[in-house]
Amino acid sequence: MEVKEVITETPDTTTFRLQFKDPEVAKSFNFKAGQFGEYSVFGEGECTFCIASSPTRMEYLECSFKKYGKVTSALARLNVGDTIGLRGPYGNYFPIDEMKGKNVVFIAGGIGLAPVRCIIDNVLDLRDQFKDITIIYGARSVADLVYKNLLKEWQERKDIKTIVTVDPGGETPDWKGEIGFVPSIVEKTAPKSDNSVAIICGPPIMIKYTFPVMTKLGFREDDIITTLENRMKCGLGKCGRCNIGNVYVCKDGPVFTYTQMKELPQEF
Amino acid sequence: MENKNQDPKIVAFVCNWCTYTGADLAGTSRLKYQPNVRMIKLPCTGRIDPVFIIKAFEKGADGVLVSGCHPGDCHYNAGNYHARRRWIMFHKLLDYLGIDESRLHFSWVSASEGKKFVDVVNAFTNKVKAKGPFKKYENINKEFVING
Amino acid sequence: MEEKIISKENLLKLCSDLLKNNVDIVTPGEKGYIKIKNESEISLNSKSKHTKASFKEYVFPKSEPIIYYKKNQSDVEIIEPKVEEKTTVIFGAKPCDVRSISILSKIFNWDYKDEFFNVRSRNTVLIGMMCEYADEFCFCTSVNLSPTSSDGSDVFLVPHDENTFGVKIVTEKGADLLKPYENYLSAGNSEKTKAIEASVKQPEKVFDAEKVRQWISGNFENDYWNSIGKMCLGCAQCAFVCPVCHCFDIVDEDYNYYEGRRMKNWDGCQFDMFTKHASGHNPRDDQSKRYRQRISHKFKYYPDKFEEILCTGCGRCSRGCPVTIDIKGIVTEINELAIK
Amino acid sequence: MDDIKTVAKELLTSGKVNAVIGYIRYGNDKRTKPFIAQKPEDVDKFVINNFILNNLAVYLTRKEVSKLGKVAVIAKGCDAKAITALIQENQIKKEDIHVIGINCNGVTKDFDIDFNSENIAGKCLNCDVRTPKLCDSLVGALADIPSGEDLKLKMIRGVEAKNAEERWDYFEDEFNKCIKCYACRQACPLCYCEQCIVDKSIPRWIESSATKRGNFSWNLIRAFHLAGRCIGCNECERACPMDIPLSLLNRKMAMIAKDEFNYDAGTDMNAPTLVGSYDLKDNEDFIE
Repeated sequence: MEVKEVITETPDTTTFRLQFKDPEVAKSFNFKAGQFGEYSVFGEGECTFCIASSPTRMEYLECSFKKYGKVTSALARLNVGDTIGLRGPYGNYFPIDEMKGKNVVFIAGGIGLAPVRCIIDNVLDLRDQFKDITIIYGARSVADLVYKNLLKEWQERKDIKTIVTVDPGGETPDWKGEIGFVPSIVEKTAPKSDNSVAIICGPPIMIKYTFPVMTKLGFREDDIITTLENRMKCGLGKCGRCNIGNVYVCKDGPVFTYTQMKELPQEF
Repeated sequence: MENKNQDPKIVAFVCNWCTYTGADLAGTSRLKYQPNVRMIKLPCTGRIDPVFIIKAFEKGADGVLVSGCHPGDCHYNAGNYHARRRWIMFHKLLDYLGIDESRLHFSWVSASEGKKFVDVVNAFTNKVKAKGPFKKYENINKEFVING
Repeated sequence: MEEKIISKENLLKLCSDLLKNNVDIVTPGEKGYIKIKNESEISLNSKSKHTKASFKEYVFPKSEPIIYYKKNQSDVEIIEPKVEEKTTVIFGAKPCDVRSISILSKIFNWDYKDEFFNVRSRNTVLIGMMCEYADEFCFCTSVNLSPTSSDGSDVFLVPHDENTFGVKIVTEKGADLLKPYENYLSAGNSEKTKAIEASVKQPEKVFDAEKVRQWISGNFENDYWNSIGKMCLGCAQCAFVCPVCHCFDIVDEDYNYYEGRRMKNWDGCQFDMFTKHASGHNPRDDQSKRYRQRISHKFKYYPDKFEEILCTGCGRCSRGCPVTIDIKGIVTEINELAIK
Repeated sequence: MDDIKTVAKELLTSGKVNAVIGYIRYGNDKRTKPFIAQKPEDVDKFVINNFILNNLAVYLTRKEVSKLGKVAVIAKGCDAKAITALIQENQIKKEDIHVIGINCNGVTKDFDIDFNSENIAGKCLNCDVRTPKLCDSLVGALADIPSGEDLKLKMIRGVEAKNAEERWDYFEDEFNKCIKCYACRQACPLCYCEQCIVDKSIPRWIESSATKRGNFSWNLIRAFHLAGRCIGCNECERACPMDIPLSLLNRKMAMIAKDEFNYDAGTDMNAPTLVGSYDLKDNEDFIE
């Protein structure tokens, strides 16, 4: 795949806009919101993250990543025109068909917006098939907010409710959004819980504290959906490292409901 | 990698304060030396980790030159003394494992010894040239190589 | 199942012919399974101790390239390696080892099919041999195998005496291998084979795998795991000598800036690095959690998913463990906890 | 001389230590395994015999054990050397541990074999620390030990006698057996790095593949990282499932340290380490 555009989201987060080099592959490639890919920089290795763009917009693929380890650092060094490898799509996806006709709440923290964004765009492209849409997004500081343009776009739309928050201490003098941790903002916002589905993604600690809030608000455990993350290598359910109990996150995940997660050994 | 006999690859790990400046002096004095050396500058010989040398051989170096300040001249007082002790152990280990000692050369070259740097490089290049390519290491490098 | 008899002399002739026909023969050697050059090296001893490592590496190599790449400017060319289709005969393997291939093929063939494994296992003919060795680490009977089980073998040998062997032809593949050499075989004596099989000492059955599975399900947070975690040193000796451990790592290696390969290497769940995320978060950050994963994977997760215990009871991991962590002992203790 | 059980029990009941690391019999009579006793009654299982092969010093730097607080550890002379080296390298503090030294009568090469002149471990043959140099209490009594031939030394001399090419071929073949299980590293009391050089991936200095190149580099660097530090307990070699003669490297490095610097690892806990110090008069014949 060829890197078509490099967007620097935050000092350490980058978004790539990618296009297939082979038009045949481009035609046959399709995926569903929530699936992930194995991106590779040849000579450095492979790295797993979700496809951040919506399957309804196939002219390009997008992925966002935070510079952390060997491969993400190598990715961050790439320029427009460079080639990367992509295997995928792997894993399961958000149950978008079952979500139709319901209220949808999206809750994301930090780089966790990337997988959620995929489904948000997907839902927004089919806006009339869903009821109320609420997006709650938080990051450590204003500088750490990703997809700033998109956030602005969402906030300007009248048919969705978008709340952006930063952790206390992360605000700038001219910050106009909310200040506070995601779980408490969720509680304050109190989105409607009947006939609703919530999609949550963010750092483990945020997910952990958001779950009780959601149950308190009256969400059914089956309707709380999150995407898990584990160290993965093969993406094919072979190499064994993403294994939690009976499931392979790369095959049976990454999308799990709260009910499913409670049944798993608490090892993630 | 072709024409190895004529063209050995040599990696030099040098200290910033003495040998590198010495090489600079050789340049400004318009002294010529053989162009096979790829120089890597480090703050001090004490920074030269043996893994650098292993990596150089892994990546196809036919010889490795390590050079820094004379004893007593270290910019950081004792870096080269520490390095010396490490090299004593390391070059004996390599010898024991069967890596030809003449492919690894240690020297002290000070900032004023531009001439000595030229001599060291030329002598070492000729020595490695005479030895030919480092076949043994190449063999283990090329296991599972493309096209067989 | 057809049964024949072969003399030792003819068996050696058979091996010699196979070698001449460019078939690789792998046999238990003194230290590990070895590829032999001469038929005299063949192992015909059913009383020998298990080799330190299993023959896993002949179907699932310790390191193998999965792709090669060549970069030029900004473009990348990918070359996929082909696994050589060459017949390999694993000769004289113990019943516990032989069984490993069918267990492994479950994981390598659910969902995505791993061609590297499949090509190799398709070209591997397994000649198993009855086992008359049992020490305190053997527990094949506890995982529903036995020293006389021909399950998994293509051809199974039962030594009648020093110079004659009963030959059970178990599968088509086994029959195809022996077909050209039919004149080496004579009519079988299944009575004698049965009698010999009945006389073999079986390791005692020490646990009930189903009970163990149930106990593990309900005891994820049991203090018992901690007691093992403290002793384990965290090497992967156990996983690497295991005939059925199959976890691997994928890393890129380069020859130079432009060329390189992507390697698939064995990996082990006892390493701290195995599950460590780039962010530093580690779901299994303690040795006891890692050991729990090992046991649970073998006796619960794998049976749940593939209906096959991920263990053949060969006892290699325990025999070789630097601190003698004995899987048989541990699972037996779990069994006792389960009964309580 | 006190009995191991009495000493260990006293330490635990008096609360001087929270745990005692020792050996218990396992399976047959010719096998033991390490065991951490946290209750006084656990101590009754402890044994001292010719099959206590493990070097228990390896546990002292482990996270799971250091959580327990102050521990006592049973140490043979060679194990006590490892403890000394760990103190020398500031990995543990002398006051945090209690060393129960044992008068050692030699151990076997491996489990499940008889203790006799053929099977005695090579390191025991010319042992000069049968009574540990570093210990807080001492148990057991010395007895005569069988003498045997130091086969490993003979092997080292054999390798030295070869020419460079033969040596390379020899080690290439030996290292090629390596499967990168890192049992050698994990069993080594002095391999305590939080992240081993082979696990470092940015950049990846030593390849993790078990290919000829990766294996050669790994075994080379492992030997070098233990140069002047290896105390010769030989646990790496015993742990190796592929029977790579690792002591050929480690012992050779110790011999070099002795020849060049007259340095013995693990003998003085207050001495500077070999590679952490230097001498103005170090040999530099090989440097031009």
